[in-house]
Amino acid sequence: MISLAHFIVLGTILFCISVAGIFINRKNVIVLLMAIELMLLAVNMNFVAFSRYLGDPSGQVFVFFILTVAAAESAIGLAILVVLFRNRSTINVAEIDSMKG
Amino acid sequence: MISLTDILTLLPESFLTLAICALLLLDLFLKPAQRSVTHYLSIVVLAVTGWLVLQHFGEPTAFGGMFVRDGVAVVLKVFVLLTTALVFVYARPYLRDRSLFVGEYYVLCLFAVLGMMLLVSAGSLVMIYLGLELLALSSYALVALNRDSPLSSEAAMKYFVLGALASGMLLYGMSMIYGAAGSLDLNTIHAVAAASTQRGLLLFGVVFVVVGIAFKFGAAPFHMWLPDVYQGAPTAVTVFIGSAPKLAAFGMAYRLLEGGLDGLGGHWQLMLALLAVLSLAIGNIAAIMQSNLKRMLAYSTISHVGFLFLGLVNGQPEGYAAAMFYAISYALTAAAAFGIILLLSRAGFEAEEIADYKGLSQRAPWYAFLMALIMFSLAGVPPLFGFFGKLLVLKAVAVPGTLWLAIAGAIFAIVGIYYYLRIVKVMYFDDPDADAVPAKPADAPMRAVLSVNALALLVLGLTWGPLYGWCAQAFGIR
Amino acid sequence: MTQQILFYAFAAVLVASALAVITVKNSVHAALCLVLTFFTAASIWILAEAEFLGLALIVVYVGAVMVLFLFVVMMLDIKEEAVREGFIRFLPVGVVVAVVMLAEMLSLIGVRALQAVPLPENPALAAGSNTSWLGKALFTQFLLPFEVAALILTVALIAAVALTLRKRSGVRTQKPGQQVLVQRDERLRVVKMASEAPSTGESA
Amino acid sequence: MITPKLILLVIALAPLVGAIVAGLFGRRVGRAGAHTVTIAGVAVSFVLSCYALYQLSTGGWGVFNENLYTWFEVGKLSAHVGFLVDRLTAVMMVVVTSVSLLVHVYTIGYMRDDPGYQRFFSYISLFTFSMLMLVMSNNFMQLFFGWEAVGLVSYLLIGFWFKRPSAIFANMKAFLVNRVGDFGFLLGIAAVLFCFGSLDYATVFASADATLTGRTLEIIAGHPWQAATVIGVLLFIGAMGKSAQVPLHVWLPDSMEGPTPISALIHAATMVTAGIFMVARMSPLYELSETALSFVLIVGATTALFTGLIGIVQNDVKRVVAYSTLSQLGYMTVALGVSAYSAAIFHLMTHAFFKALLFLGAGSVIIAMHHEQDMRHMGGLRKYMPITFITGWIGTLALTGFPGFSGFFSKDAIIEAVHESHRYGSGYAYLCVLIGVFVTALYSFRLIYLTYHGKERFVVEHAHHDAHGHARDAHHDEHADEHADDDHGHHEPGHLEHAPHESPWVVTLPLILLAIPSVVIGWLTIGPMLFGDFFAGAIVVKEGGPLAELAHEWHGPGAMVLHGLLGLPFWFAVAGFAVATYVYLFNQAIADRAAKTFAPLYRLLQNKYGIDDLYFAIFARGGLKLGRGLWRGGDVAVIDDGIVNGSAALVQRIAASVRRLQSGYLYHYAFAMILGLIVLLGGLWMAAR
Amino acid sequence: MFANWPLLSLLIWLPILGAIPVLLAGDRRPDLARRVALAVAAATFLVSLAMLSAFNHAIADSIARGAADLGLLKNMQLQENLLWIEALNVRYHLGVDGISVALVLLTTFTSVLVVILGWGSVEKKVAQYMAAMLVLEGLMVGVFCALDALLFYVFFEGMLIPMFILIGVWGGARRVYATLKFFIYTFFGSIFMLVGLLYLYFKTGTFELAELAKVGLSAKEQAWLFFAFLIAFAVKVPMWPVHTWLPDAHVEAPTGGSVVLAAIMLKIGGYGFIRFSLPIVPDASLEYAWLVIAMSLIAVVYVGYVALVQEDMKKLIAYSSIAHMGFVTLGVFISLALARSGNATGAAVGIQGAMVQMISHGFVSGAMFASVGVLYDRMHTRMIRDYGGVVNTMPRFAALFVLFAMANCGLPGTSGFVGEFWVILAAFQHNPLVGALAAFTLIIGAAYTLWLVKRVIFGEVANEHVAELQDMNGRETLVLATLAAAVLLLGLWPQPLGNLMDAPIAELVKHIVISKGA
Repeated sequence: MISLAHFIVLGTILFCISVAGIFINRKNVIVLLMAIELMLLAVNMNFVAFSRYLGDPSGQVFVFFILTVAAAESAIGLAILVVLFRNRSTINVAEIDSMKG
Repeated sequence: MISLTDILTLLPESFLTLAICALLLLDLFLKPAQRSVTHYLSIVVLAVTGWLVLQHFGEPTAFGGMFVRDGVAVVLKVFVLLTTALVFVYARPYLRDRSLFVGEYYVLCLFAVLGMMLLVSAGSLVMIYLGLELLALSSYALVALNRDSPLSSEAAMKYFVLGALASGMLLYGMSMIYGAAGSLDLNTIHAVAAASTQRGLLLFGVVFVVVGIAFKFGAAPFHMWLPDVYQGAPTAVTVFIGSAPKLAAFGMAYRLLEGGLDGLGGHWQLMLALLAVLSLAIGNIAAIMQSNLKRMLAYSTISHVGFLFLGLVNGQPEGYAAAMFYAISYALTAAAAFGIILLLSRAGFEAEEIADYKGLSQRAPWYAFLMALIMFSLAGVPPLFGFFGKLLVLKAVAVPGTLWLAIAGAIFAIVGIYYYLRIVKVMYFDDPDADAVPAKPADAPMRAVLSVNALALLVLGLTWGPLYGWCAQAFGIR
Repeated sequence: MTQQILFYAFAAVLVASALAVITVKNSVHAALCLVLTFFTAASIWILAEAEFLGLALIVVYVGAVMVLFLFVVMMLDIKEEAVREGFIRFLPVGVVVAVVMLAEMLSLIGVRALQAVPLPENPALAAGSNTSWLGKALFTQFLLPFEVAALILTVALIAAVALTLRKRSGVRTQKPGQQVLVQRDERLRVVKMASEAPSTGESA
Repeated sequence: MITPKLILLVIALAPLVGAIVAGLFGRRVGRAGAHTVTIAGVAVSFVLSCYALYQLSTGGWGVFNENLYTWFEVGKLSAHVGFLVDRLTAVMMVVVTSVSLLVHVYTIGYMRDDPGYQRFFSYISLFTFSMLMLVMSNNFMQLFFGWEAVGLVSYLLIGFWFKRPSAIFANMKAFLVNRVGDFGFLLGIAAVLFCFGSLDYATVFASADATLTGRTLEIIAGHPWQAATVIGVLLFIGAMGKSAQVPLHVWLPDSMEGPTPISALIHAATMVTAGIFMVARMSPLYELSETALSFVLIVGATTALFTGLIGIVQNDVKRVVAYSTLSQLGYMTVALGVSAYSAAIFHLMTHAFFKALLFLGAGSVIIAMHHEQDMRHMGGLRKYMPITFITGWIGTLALTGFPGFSGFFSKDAIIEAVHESHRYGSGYAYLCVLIGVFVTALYSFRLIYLTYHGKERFVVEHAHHDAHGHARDAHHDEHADEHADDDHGHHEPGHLEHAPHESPWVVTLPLILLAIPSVVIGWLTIGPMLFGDFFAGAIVVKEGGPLAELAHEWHGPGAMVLHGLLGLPFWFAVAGFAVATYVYLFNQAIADRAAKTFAPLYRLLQNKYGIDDLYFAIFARGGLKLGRGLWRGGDVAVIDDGIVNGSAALVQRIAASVRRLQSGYLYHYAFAMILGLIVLLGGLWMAAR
Repeated sequence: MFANWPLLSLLIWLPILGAIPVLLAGDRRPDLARRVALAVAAATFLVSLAMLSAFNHAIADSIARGAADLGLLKNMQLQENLLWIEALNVRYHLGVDGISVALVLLTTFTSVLVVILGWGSVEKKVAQYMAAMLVLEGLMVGVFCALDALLFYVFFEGMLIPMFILIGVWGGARRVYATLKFFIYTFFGSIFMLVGLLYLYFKTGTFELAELAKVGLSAKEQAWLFFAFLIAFAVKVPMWPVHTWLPDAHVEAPTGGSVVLAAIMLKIGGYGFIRFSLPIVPDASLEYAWLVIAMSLIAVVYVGYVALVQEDMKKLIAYSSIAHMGFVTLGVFISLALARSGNATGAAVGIQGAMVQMISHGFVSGAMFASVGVLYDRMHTRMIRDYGGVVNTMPRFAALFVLFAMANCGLPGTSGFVGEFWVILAAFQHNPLVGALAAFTLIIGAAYTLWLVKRVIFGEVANEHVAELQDMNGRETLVLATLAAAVLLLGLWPQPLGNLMDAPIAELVKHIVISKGA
């Protein structure tokens, strides 16, 4: 049988992979955004599992909203990225440090 | 099921939504020269919304508990709207000078306001998330609004990535809480949290929720976005994201921590205490070294968040009331502070370096005086408004058990006073540079409103009783 | 049993592709790996009888969002060598952080306790299907969030347009409307010029 | 209604009125106005003082003890301003006002052309007032009040010629050294208050026996000291300052920087005797402590001898007199130390007259010598200024105790009293006072010879001025004043612009008037004052004391004179006289040879035993060094640079490093967030376990 | 006739609101601004005189509304008791007893003189200067009248703002360092007091001083509170070792600022000890009295030596201020010890001495700083070595300066003597050694003061600048002569002042005898 734990552990692993991704990617913003997508996937995994476990639809509804918002977020994020690229001709995070201290 | 009362209860938000859509459409047909119509209409919209908020139509809750309209929500909304109106007044000359005077600014701000209103009224995790995202997405866009500025887009990118990361963490926490409580409804969660003996999952979720809250506030170590965003964003946007969202963040924290997770007070209070001390330390210490005023104010924000957290740490109605009072006082003061920067800036001159303020008292004595009031208020010197915020939060922790927090707050207040005084020093004690940009004749409404705003810091300092009474009442104290 | 095998298979692919997302050098490859991740995740959800979300994930994410990602990646044309610098250096840190976090999280969640609980009967069956089960909730209990989600999409729309749509002032393009409206007087201007008078010293 | 109170008030206030008028309205009333009003004030005081003394002596009045107004009152404790006037006080009042009056008159001549004329009169009248307040006080607070007030005026007067560096150094020194004494004095008063709970003489004296007997104070834990001793010694430290007893004597010679009239009035006749008066006044307390009295005795004896010795090697005419004053004050103190309080007062009185006479005479000489004070440039003045010369001799005879002169009676009484005493230290004291007699005679006659006799050791350069040209000279004298000490005047030392001549009558009249009591006062008053019960009630002596024993052998002044001719002191004086006469009148080379032979001793005396230098090194330079050390080391280095600015710098340094954390790199920001999350999770994990 | 007027509010708000017309007069019309300021200050002084007259005849609590049992503060008169912040039960509660009256009078009196002094010495931004002075005056009066701890704190801290500006704008070369140091030092001190007060609020639910004095506190609580108060007031006094802001602030402040700082502001520290430390935490105060006494003695001796070597006149006087204020703290804490050992009279003597010392120091140090200001206005230097022989060219000034110097070294007949005398007497009763160390001021105080006088006033004319000095003008003479009169009057007849303060001090002594351990 697949237990709740399977999903939760899977979600946790995904979460940690995404964190590690944020960590080791020091250049490319897009990969950072992808890592965040992974994190959201982990969250969604949890919600689906709990929803299923609890027999309550609201968890899955939440996932629905998360997907919606994530799409909107991506749109804005990528728009920002485009603007940034236009201004700086790079999206290399290591080169974007004009504000610090 | 939806009923008319649900709609009535949401009347302010509904009105605001419709008004935004109307403005969005109207703006399309306006020539750039007629943009003031959008400006004034936006302010009218805010005013009407505010009026509607105060009317208390409908029921305390709507949509099956999704939406809560209690005293806290009303107070926060009123001040969100008020602050935003101030922001609009302050921002106009700045926007006009920089060809940023576009309808999108108003629409996005108003969407953010809507998000804040929903956030502070949220009765469910879903609503918190959506309100937060409405606010956040609008803010990201606003920061990047000046498309030709490398700094703006850099700030927006940082804000966005970190914001997304933070909401990912928040969501993760929410999923855990959902799993433990079996519901997204905050009341249910409250009941479960209070009763449950198996708190493992809940506690686990709390950590992530606290992180989410801390990010929204900009509490250390989740504060890193804040200085860059404050500095990089156009000042007209900084004034917005630097003021009203703190109220919303308080609302969010209150809903989540008090409304949902009260039963776990002991745990999140300790976390907030740590974050508070860290924020106080980092905010105050890092601010000392800044030469950019906006950045300095950003660090000062971090330290103020530390103070605000002291109120939350208390975990009692008095503490929440103090924190809310603090948030209100901070929002008003920050709006005025950035307002001064806006007032003095002009096309090609941002007035955001501290050195730009040299000898301001000789060039523009009245503005210098107002700025001095603001700085003393931020520093927490009586009888200015800011002091009483500090007083109340310190009072909240000056009880056995958390006395160390009060002492820590006191110590960092001393460290902090230095950089506020530095502004006063620069304005009053230094002589202006020979090539200092003279203060321009500001537009009259802005000057008037800014004067009222800054003087209010003094007046409210002497008569803060009713305001605090209102806050206290919202939390059911007497 | 089949379910379990399938779950493990999908999970393995999921984790592997997720790892690939964060480790491959090429952004396009990363995006494609992400697509794979989403696919397997959708499969796992369907395995958990959350069919609607599984499909939505593929349709919304893979169909829209990931395409957007790919589009941007290609548009910005990022040089991959530069982007991967320092990867090895930070890998150990990343691994340590991830492992520490994983350990903390797993021990805090109390996996053991949860392992004992098998998933119950699918409640959606009572409502007919997962979709209608969700649909009912969405349009009754979650109507307000649903509306707010709509607003969020609006904001995203406005924001994306506001940020990326630009009328370039320096670019010369044809404006047919204005061309049509042109008047005779505007086409030709008669300029009267005074004759050169070298004697006037001022012009020199 | 003329009551004693009114009379006493007038006595005290008349000089004050004069002082205020001359001081504040000096320019308006003019020179004549200033001296008229002050002299009138002091004269009134003098006359009324005599009246008061008469009334008290004849029993017309009882002892007057009344408060005038409440100065301050706290709880049970109150401090008043009030008068206690008995015979002791009255004698002092007469002495003070009489000398003061004469000095006032003398000043008209001495300060004739000084620009600070009115100021000077104001000061000396103010001094008279202060001194009267001191002696008339009926409580310790007011005593201290007057004590300090006379110190202030002394300060102002020593520094009267404020342009002279030496003068303004001397006045500061005087004030500070006096302050050291006052330090003890104030503590003494505090101790009195502590023990008695009151500051009023009457209360304190009435219960002195009952309160102090057996009472101890533990100033240092574990060392109980007799309360009476503590009080006595502390109060006497005040007297040591004011009456210039060793080791607090160093200020008095320097105080000669002041104009001569005040040297006579303040630094010889009255103020310096305040300490003597005070101890006599406190006799009920002192009688309770043998230890304190022994202390007094030894200090007095030391002063009497060793300061006198210094007088021998001085060349400045005023300084010789000043050292003689020190020595005589030592005699008075010795008298106090052997419980012969009335002898001390008696000597105080006689000394006031003859010492004032000597000082004023010296002043007269100085005027004549155009403010030349060095005796080595004098000589043979007797033919130029006969009155000064004669009165000078009278004063000297009185000082050296020539039988019949006033000084004889008082000094002899003291020496006898010491002889009779069995107190610890009296043997040493007897030795000191005896040798002191010799020393006194030696320097006194040395002064007389060097000044008035022998060859003229000055040169008159421009003798074209007529005899009445003094006014113009005095005009020049102003300059001379400024440089008198460093010999950089507009003329060489010993070079005079015109011949010396006798001083005007306002100068000589006081000399004459002072010469009279210098001769006769002893004869007239020794009986009642020393051996009668004149001071009964005012001075308390336990079980008789040495004077009581002397009284048995006393058969009137005449007998005493005859007896004196056979006494040891007389022969000591004669020896001194003989040596002085031989050396300074006939064979001055011996003096120089002696100085060479006993060079170390001579230098020791010249250096005043090195005490001044020692003090300067320890207290002045050492104090400055200490202050600088505390300032630079403590305030600046440790507190300011270390703690205050140091913590500011520390914050700055932390700020700089915190700033570096904000690197601007997105991944660092994300890293911080994740780290925060991990820490919070870790904390929870720790808590959960 | 004034007893029913809200005199205290008037005293506080008249100068503060009076600053507005002064500001409106503007810096371009300095004379108008000066005149308006003088009028306001004079009016305030008149009101304070009215207060004095009303004080003697007033029926206590005549306009107090809802005044409860004031306990320790039952001598308070002319009370005004309004609710300020209802939710927190913070009250706008004013009232004066003899101690306050004396200090309020000192404040209003000094303020008039300071305004007059500002006539000549301030040239730039006159209106702002005068306005700052008036605001400062109002706030200082407020401190002395507040019976609610929070109200007290608001005034206490609010004062920093005008003073900060005064030193920073009109100060000398290192004004920025000095004023920042001043502000941060003082803020540092007071913020801990705030925490203490909030803790007390937690215990009692009120900020009423009278209530705080009644509440029982455990030894540990008292100790914490004691140190919170100590640090606040010690900085203000200032006591060694937290005194180093004062010399800098004084040196850099304009003359008027120095005068106010020395004459009034420092008193707030002493006042605080009497109003807060002693009544609220008597046991801890007693327990740690040795510490305060030691710090006071160090102030007297150590700081005395430091004063001796100063080369800057203002710095010297500033250090002497520290030494003199040492007597205030000494007197207060000695009294506590004496009171507990049953010596009520001694205790009263000590506190009276401390109070008189405060008032006297107000006159004397104010006068000293004003005198230095007179010189500074002419020579634009404060260095002692730049002077010498001033008496030759400024005899009137010199006379007054010597008088103030004498008062500074505690000569009987001047006000400087009275307080020191009582405190030394009390100290001796506590411990003769303490008395001896305190009495050391007789020597060291005289040393630094007279050495200053010697180097500045006496001697030959030191240089051509001194030779060109003009004696004081009428305005300066008026100010200094008034101060001189005050110094002498207080020295010769301090009893009226004593009468004024007798009752509250007796009450205080009665109160602190009772241990309040809970």
